[in-house]
Amino acid sequence: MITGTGVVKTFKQRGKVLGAREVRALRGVDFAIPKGGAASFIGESGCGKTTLGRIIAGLETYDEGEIAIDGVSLSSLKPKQRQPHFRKIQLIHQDPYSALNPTRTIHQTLHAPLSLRAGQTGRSKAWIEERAAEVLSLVGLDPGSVLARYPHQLSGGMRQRVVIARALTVDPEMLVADEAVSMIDVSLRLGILALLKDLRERLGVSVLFITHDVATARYIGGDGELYVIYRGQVVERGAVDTIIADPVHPYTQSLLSAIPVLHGLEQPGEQPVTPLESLDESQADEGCLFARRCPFRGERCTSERPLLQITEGVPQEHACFYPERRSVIARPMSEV
Amino acid sequence: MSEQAPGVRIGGLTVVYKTPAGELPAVRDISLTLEPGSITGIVGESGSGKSTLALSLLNAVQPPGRIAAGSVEIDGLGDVAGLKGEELRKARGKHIGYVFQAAQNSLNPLKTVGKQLLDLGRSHGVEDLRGLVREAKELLGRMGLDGTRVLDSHQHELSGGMRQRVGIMLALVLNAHLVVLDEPTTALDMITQANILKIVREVHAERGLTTLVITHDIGVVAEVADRLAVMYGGRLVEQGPTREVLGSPRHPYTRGLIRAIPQLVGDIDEAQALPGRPPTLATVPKEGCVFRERCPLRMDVCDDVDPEAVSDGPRVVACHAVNVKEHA
Amino acid sequence: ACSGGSTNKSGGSGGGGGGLFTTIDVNRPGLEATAPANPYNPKGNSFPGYSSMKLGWVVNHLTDPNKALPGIAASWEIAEDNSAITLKLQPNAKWSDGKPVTAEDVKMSIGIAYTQGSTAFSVTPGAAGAAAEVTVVDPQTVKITQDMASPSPKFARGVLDTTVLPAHVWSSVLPADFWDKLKAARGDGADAEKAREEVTALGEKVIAFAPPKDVSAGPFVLERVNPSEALLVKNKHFFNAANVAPAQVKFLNYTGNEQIWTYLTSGKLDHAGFTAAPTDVMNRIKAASGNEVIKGFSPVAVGLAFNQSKKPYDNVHVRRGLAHLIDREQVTKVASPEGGTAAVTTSGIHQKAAQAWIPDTLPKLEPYTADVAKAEEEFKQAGLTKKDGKWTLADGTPWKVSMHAPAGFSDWLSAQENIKSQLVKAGVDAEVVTTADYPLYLEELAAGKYDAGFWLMALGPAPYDIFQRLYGASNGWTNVAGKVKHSDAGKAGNWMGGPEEIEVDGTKINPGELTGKLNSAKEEEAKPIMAQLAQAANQDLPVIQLWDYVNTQFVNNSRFTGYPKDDELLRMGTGVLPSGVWIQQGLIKAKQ
Amino acid sequence: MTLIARRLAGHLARGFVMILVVATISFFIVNNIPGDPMAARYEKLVEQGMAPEAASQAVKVLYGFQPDGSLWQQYTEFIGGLLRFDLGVSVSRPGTPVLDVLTEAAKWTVLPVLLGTLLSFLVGIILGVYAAIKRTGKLGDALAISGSLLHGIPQYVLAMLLVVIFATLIPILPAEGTVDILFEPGWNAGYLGSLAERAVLPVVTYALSAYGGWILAMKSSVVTVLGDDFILAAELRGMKRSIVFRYIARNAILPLFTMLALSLGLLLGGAVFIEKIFNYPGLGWLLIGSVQDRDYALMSGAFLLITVATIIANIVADLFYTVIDPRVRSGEEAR
Amino acid sequence: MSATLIPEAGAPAGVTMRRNFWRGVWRVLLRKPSRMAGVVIIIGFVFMGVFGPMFYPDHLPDDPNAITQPPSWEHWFGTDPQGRDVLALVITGSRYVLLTAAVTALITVVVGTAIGLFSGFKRGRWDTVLMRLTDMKLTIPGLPLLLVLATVWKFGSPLQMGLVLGLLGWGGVARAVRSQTLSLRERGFIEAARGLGLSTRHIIGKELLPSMAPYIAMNMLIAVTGAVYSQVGLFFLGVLPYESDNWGVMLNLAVFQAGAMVTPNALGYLLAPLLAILLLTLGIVLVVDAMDEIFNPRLREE
Ligand SMILES: Nc1ncnc2c1ncn2[C@@H]1O[C@H](COP(=O)(O)OP(=O)(O)OP(=O)(O)O)[C@@H](O)[C@H]1O
Ligand SMILES: Nc1ncnc2c1ncn2[C@@H]1O[C@H](COP(=O)(O)OP(=O)(O)OP(=O)(O)O)[C@@H](O)[C@H]1O
Ligand SMILES: [Mg+2]
Ligand SMILES: [Mg+2]
Ligand code: NI
Repeated sequence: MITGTGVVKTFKQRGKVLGAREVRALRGVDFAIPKGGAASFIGESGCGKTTLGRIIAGLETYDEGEIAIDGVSLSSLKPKQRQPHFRKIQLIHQDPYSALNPTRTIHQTLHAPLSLRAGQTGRSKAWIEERAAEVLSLVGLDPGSVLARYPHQLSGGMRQRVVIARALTVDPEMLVADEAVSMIDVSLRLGILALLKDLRERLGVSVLFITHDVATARYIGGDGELYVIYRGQVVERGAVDTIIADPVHPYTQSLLSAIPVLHGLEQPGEQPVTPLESLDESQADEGCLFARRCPFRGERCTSERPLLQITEGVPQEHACFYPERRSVIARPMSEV
Repeated sequence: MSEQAPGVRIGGLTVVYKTPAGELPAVRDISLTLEPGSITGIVGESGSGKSTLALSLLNAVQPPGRIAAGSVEIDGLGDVAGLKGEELRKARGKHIGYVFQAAQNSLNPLKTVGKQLLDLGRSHGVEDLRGLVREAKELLGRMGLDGTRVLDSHQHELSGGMRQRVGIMLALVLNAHLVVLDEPTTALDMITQANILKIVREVHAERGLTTLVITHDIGVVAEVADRLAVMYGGRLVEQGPTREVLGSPRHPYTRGLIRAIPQLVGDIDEAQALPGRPPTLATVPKEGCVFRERCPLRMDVCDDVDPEAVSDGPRVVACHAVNVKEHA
Repeated sequence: ACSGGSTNKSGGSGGGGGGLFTTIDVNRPGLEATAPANPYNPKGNSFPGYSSMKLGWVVNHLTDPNKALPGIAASWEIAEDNSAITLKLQPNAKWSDGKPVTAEDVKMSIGIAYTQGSTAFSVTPGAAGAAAEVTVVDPQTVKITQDMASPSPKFARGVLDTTVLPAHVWSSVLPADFWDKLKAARGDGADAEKAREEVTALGEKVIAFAPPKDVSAGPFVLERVNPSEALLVKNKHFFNAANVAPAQVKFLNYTGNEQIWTYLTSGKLDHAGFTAAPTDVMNRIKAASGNEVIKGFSPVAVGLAFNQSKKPYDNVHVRRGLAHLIDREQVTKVASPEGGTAAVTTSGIHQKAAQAWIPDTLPKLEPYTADVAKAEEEFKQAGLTKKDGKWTLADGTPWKVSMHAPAGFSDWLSAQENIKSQLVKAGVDAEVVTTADYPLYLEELAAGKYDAGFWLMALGPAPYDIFQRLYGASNGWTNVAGKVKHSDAGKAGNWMGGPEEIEVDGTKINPGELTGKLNSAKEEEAKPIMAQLAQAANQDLPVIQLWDYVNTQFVNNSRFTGYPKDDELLRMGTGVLPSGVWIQQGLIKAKQ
Repeated sequence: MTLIARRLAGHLARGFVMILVVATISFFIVNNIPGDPMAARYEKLVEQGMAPEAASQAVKVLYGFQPDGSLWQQYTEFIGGLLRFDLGVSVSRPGTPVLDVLTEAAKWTVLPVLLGTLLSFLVGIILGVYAAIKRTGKLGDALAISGSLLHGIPQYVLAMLLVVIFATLIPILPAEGTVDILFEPGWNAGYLGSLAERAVLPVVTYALSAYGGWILAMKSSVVTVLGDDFILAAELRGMKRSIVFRYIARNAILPLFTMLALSLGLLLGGAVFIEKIFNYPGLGWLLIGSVQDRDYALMSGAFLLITVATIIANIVADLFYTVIDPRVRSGEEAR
Repeated sequence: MSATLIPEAGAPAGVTMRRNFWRGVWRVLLRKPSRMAGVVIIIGFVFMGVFGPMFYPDHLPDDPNAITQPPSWEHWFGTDPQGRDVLALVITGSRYVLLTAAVTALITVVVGTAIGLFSGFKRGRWDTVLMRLTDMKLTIPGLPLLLVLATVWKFGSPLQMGLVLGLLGWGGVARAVRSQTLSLRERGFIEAARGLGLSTRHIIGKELLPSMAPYIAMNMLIAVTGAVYSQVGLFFLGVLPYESDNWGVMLNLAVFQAGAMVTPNALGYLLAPLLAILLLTLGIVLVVDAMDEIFNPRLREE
């Protein structure tokens, strides 16, 4: 179980001479991912998804808030002490091309973390070899043909599998998949998604899925929660299908409206929402962060910041003063 | 010349790249017709030869590649594959607009958009440069941008979506009526993508263009295209009206591809991965059907006979299994 | 490498013989465009013999230190006992701005010489051969008397070797009360000390003084300088202007001998002073059209000096053994075939001077011919042993002769390399160690860091100058106010560390004291002392004299002729450019 | 513009600190130098025939005003002088301020260095473009390898080879200084001709030794730019060849300008060899001379000047870049 | 502890890998004849430095009757002013030069890589401080500094000389390695290694360094030329005392003692060391050309 409360992250970009610019990547995010469960983060580019994923994987520090892994609060620990906890959480990188060291064979790549573990647990060297073959088989690769190869000799999909296998060497409790399929060929994507789903089911690994493609989120974490993030804030949170079917936050609705419609197979949603402007991070921070782009903004929106809340009649949490269901997604022709 | 949308007829086009293993075809024997005024979408996975095909439309395949056979007939221009030198240069930009795969980087970082626009005008002997600027501003305004500001900006001062729109503007400003968009929305986020696609559709209609959109995202094609062509391993495996192809895909690859896409609604378990993996230039089978390794309908004949593209009304499919079934 | 010759036109066709005379200032490598036309400035653009004049031009006679050619002084009389010299100035001498050269100019120049500490005009108390009084007898006559408390036979030389400067340009440099101060400085006590300091402090001012433009009493006057060349033009007011052949003189810059070689091989230089050159280069120089090599006397010799505080060089037999091992002919041939003649023996005196000073003693000296057998004999006597064909120290430890030389002294380096190889062949291990540059070399040599190193000796025509390099400060004896003191090895600059007394012909002599005596002895007194010292040097061998320099100079006869062949005309005193003197004497003629 | 001012301020501050550090280093090095210039001078005078006492007196006069006082005192004086642009008085050239000596020498360094660099830059970039275009061919290969070789060869090797060829074997070019003194300085043909004639070899050496570097740099820069999408985009928009070429050239040269400024600084350091070999009385020549003369003041002055020149070159390079590249220009401003 | 486990378990794989590596190197070299030439030249020089002096007596034979001779059959490059064979001098002198160069290259690369890695890996304050230092080092012109240094420091032995040159030369490598480190840091595989809890030693030693090997190797070779360049230059200028024969000493003596600029007889004496430097530079240039391909498995196997 991994929980976070009020996680804040601000990047300070140092100007060469004068003036630092602050990027408020996360503005107090709460999340909770149960053991073996799933959660998906969606949002526009630059809204802080990757940052949150990296914080959860322990690759980035956070400025405020609390993250607890299996009940152990990490904020009070020293960086060195946090490390073993964070090892339970492994990040699957978006880009399988840079996630593997081009100068090392797959064997070498898997060997390093395994021998570390063998050292800690007093296992034998044979175990290392065995385990390397095992994790490769787990991700659907043939150890015999893959082990001796260099990354450049593998296809993108195979590499992503190797990356996942490498993450499995340390028996993680959670995988953070940051757009893990966006750079993989369309025909292979589903394979990786299925693999993650499979691992979740078989090994009980929870999966945090970061994407801007809602449909994939549905595929892998359909039974989990969906977090819609906008400019570092969670604006809507709830069961995946609920949000897809009945989004209440105009931002979520904009996102869903933007999904291309398979004309001919699908019927466009009746009330598509188009934001008024495009994203501008330097916009004022006052009031609702989405206010300026929101076609439905009310008076309160420009002066007050709505917080994640539950309101009557809405099953999911949302951060909008005027929540309203709109039918935005396309439906298959057959259903209509 | 052509104030009307031109038609394009690609016939038997083969494009090869020189590699250490010899010259290998990235596009093989492709015939495709772009009807005047239509939007045609080409989908295919990475390395299937989409960009190569698109570049052939301008006879701009980069070395070590070359057009090895076939013709690209464009109304009002003739066979582009035979054009050379100045003639070819003048055709580019003026008759055929090209929007880049990575439009993000298709602008000279050292010059303002305006200056590049003027360069473009001068290159094509436009006398009324003011008029050109006016036209550009209008186009940009049409796409929801502040023309004056954009023309005064450098590439790095524009966001990805804005650059893409500038790219479209530059492709259209000389009044080209054939526009090729190579992956116009890759690397853009959802909302921007929707926006750009809308613009493409609208501008197409307003200006009366013939448009070719290339993408690996079936959703994009479905959103904009009238006709859809599916490429695999340098071959066109299926083409036809978008709705029909998506509604009842015939080629096993098209079918697999559509099935591999997770849906927003309905049973998620319906989605199914395609086995195997797409070929690269070196692994594309030299003869026989390019898809056979991953094909659920594989037959013996697939191993050594290239399936012919067989038309059936508006639809064309190149598959032994499908054709056999239908003609038998 | 030939632009000079082709661009002579500007001066070539002028009247009065005319022509451009090209030369170098061997005394000062590195022309300095920013330096003033001041003869006392070490980089000053003042060329003695050309643009600056001395009272007389002292020459290197074999035995007579006071021999000189007339300069600003047309003639002089030296008192029998050397107590005074009376100078008669050139009646027609004029500065280049037309003003006459007077006795006042001379007096002021002497004042300036005091601030610089010249030989005759020194404020150091008790300095030998210092002047006592300067009297202007009439506008053309000046009389200078010597302080007879510590007389020197070289007094007149010191006086004559004084640069004359124009008082109307330089007067501001000396304060009005200068002569009073000088008087005070020559006394004793604290006041004198202070006065001396003030006079010395004036020296700084003198050196830094920059006349707005060159005012010369010589045959030429400076026109302009750039970092590579200096141009002098004829001084119309020069007293012998009618006989001065060249209309212009060009000085070329150089920083190393190799540049002079280049100039010489292209036949560009009408005259160049002594420049060491390897045989090949010398041959090429000789081959250039019009070039001629003229040779004359130079009193200097070079030797390999030992630090006798270091083993085994404390043993005279080792030194003698080495002397027998080194074939001086071969060394000279490799290192300085034209610029030197192998020393006939080790006497501390140049072989030519030795003929004049000690003709009877010379044949009696041990010649130290190259003779391996003798050398081994000596080594054995010193207790050295030969093992596996290698000589080792008495205690069996290996012995390596380590010779030092400053980098850039190419003839010395060559010589040491050759010596090394000779020694190695004879079973004495040897090495050559170079020191980055001359200042460092001297410092380390004086600090006693080296076992052996090259050392110049027999400097100058005066007997004292000849021997003080062997039995002077470097070997422990300091001559302060005529009193000779000896300090122990390793102290007060005594790096040679030789014995204080040496037995010669059965009598013990103190070579340092004898050398000190030479400073005031007359010629006849000096001769027996020199014989003793030569014998001492010959048997005790503080240095192995290697070769005696030959004053080799280069002239070119294609543009000018009349170069002297006379020994004495070739080498002048301190920092003089002899060709300038030849020109002002009217010896040089433009070629017809 | 404020950006440039701000950058300049930062650079100047840093440059100032650096100059202080370098000055301090050189002060302490120089103060530890062994070797006594007095002894050498004395020896020289004696050798010329001056009586030993007189020689020692004369030397005392010459070096009488050597700096004394505690090390700290000397140091503060030195730094203080530095702030007033006073580098002290040359030891081997008494009475001449170091600054005067340096300015005289600097002009003989700066001119050939500038000329040589510009020459090599021009030739180098042109050939570099060529090498980039023909990079797959034999000729491109040859150009690249010859470029690396020339880039790798020490300057003095080139200089000596040139001297051997053009001054010794076929003596057509002089290697002896700046200008023939016979010509009246000024704008007359003779003077300028002589100036040019004698500058040929140093300039050519600077040019040759640098040009390999430019070929390589330009080649890789052009190759990078050629791979950039906007070049293909421009072609596909039907831009004229000349315009496309301008796009390539401008973008490729841009990073080279920085290197150009930097290399000027570097070349000043390398001037030592060339000036020594061609007897060209510039800064490097002066530096060697001062080392051999043990002229403390001059040595630290020359060293400082060379360093300062390098620092200035760095600053200029950066500012230049700021001005010329819109990305840098506004990249920071915008934030 | 992981390191101790690796050898045995990984041994078979390691051995074959290494064999593959060398086979790949061979292939890369064969690709262009110029590279083979470069390798041959470098091997030749190494051989010359290591074994060359053994073929000659401690003191080379001289001949006072044949000093400064032009090239002949007997003496390919003529003789020096002591009548010694110039070729023999070049060969015996190579040891000093090459040893210095090797030491310099080693120090340059070790110090530069260490500082660059540390700086790029730690980032933050350390990075700032180290990079300021590096900038400063890079700005101070090296040769003039060496000249000034030469007055206080006698570079007695090749080792000392190499030490000084190395300590003066690491700036460029440090900067290059740092920027490489920074860019590699951003690459997924380093991050993944950190996430897996692998030791910093492993990350630096096994992940970062091999990726930078071509840079480092290239810098090493370039440092070799740089070192040869500086030391020979310093000796040539004559600001260093020379206690051993060295190409720079030869150049110095050729010009300032034998008058090689004046008399063609001494040209051999001048040209021989010049040619040696030229050849060495050429060899290195030719080999550097192959570096990228050698260390990049993709280019290597192609
Ligand atoms: N290291 C960093 N330094 C400064 N700013 C950063 C850094 N990393 C991220 N940011 C900023 O933080 C914000 C959130 O970035 P993040 O990468 O988390 O977004 P994202 O939602 O993952 O976007 P995308 O969909 O493009 O991957 C962005 O504005 C980004 O510019
Ligand atoms: N310059 C080239 N040299 C060799 N092969 C090339 C070259 N350019 C492209 N190819 C090969 O040609 C094939 C088709 O490439 P192309 O760029 O047309 O594919 P694409 O469908 O546009 O792929 P993507 O979706 O990645 O853009 C690929 O296998 C590619 O490897
Ligand atoms: Mg992201
Ligand atoms: Mg493409
Ligand atoms: Ni360089």
